[in-house]
Amino acid sequence: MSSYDSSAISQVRALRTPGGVQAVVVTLQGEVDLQHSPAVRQQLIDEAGKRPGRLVVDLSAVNYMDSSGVASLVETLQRVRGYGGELILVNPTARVRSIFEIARLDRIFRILTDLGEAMGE
Amino acid sequence: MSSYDSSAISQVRALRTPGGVQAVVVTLQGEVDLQHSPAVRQQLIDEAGKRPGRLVVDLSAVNYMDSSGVASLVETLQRVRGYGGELILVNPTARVRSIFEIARLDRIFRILTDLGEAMGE
Amino acid sequence: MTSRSAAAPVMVRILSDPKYLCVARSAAERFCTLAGLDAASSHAVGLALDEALANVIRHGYEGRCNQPIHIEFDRVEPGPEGPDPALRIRIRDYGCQVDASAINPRDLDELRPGGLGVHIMRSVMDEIRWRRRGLTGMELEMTKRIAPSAGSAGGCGQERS
Amino acid sequence: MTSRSAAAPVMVRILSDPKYLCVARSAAERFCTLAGLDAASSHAVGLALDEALANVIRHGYEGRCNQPIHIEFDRVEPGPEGPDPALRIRIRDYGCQVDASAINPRDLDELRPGGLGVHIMRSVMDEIRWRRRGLTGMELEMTKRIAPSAGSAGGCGQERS
Ligand SMILES: Nc1ncnc2c1ncn2[C@@H]1O[C@H](COP(=O)(O)OP(=O)(O)O)[C@@H](O)[C@H]1O
Ligand SMILES: Nc1ncnc2c1ncn2[C@@H]1O[C@H](COP(=O)(O)OP(=O)(O)O)[C@@H](O)[C@H]1O
Repeated sequence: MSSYDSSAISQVRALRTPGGVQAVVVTLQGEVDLQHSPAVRQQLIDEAGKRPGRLVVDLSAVNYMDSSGVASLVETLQRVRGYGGELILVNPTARVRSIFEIARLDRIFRILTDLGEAMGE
Repeated sequence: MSSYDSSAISQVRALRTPGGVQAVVVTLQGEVDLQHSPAVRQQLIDEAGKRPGRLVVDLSAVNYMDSSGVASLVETLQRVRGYGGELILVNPTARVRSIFEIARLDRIFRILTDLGEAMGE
Repeated sequence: MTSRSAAAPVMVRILSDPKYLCVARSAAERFCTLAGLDAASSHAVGLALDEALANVIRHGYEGRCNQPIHIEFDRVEPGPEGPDPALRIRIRDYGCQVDASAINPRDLDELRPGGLGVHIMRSVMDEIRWRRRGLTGMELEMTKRIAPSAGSAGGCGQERS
Repeated sequence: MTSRSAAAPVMVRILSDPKYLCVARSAAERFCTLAGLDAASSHAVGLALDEALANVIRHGYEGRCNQPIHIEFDRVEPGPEGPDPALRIRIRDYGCQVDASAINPRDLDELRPGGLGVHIMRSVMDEIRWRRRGLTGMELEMTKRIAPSAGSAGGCGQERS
């Protein structure tokens, strides 16, 4: 079997909001499709497992997402809600945002256009 | 047979340089490949037929060119030289420039990075 | 199901591995803009194709990653099938056969991961139909109307001497 | 000429009309980055493919625009064929047959339009070979080395439940 490039897809920073909430910012990048969503899902589930008060997913560098990527975020949302935390999605491109709209998830997820805003309070 | 979109690929402006030379600026755009180069060639040959002192081809909006596009420019160069005029190529992207380098035509063509410069003198 | 004998102008075959989805999407988007769809619609069709292929890989081939999937791209001109030109994609696999009527979008009100693919495909495309093919595998045909103004008459490639 | 029985992971078939060149280039570029080439090299391979296809259309098919051209994309792992991985493209047509030794780049010192395609293909690719196939048509195989660091082990697509 051949080996093919699999672009790195995330970066994680642990921060604290001005209000003292423990926050984790996961920055995704590239194409979150069936090829890459399993790794994205694992990363998000791992971060949610640490139960930060706020889990922020920066989507600004994601140029493509399909339903497998959305499913990873739905699963993460359920876990974060399960322990009383908050999940915030930040700055999806118009194209990525449109898939949330098609799936009618744009009102289920909290989607902000600015990372600063997501770190506020 | 099906019909498919064929993007418009040029715009023409007749100008005069500060030194009084009659100049024509042809702006190409999109992909100058075997599909589009026949129209580009015809346009350039038509403009050269009017024998402007300077024929300027603005390549800044050309995101792709293959050898058929280069051939159109070579043919134009020969015609313009034939009547004692001057052909100037302006601002090719790195990718378009590289094909001139591969074909060792980067020293045959006068290639400037700035339209203002091409209109100088 | 309509069918024509003429070969589709573009066909892409990939093996059923998720890593090749990006290549199929890329060809799809380019074909769509060529056929007269705008950039946003072309991207959406790429997404619908991606969802269809993901279903073939996950359900049709049950995750096996070295099985063939054929994707045909065509532009259908106005005629008995409709007054507008349309983009048509046909996806052929050689995996499990299912009853086409069993492939349905789920209720979106329930919040759960997964189950969104068919809904996305139906949202993006105007028509979408599965059918069994021969003894093995399915064929999915998806079409999307193209605004009639789009796409100019592009004759056969001119010969340059 | 080396050959392997395994199907190439990606195959694109286009009709021999210049309007479809852009779709083939787009798939090629995406396959190249997937296989581990950088963006500039992937673009260059797309150009080499475009030149090869243009030659098939103009010379092999003498400008006829509804004839099939098959393009296979593969990544060849290090082995007897070479110590580095390589990108391999095979182009098969069913047009005129020519003696492979007759296909050569021209002298670049002469300034004339045309005659640059083979030179570009040779500049971009590391190896390039034509051969007659069967009773009709040619096969062109082009390879380009991939820097050994590029491309990580990407296993088969994981199944998601
Ligand atoms: N190509 C296919 N072969 C067999 N079954 C399919 C195929 N595509 C879809 N299905 C069925 O349709 C259902 C809905 O698909 P989809 O909306 O994509 O959600 P998901 O795949 O996440 O369950 C699937 O669960 C599956 O049972
Ligand atoms: N696929 C092909 N079938 C037949 N002849 C070919 C093919 N490709 C190239 N040739 C021959 O090789 C020559 C050089 O090709 P090329 O460098 O692309 O220049 P051009 O096509 O502009 O003449 C062509 O003139 C043609 O005679």
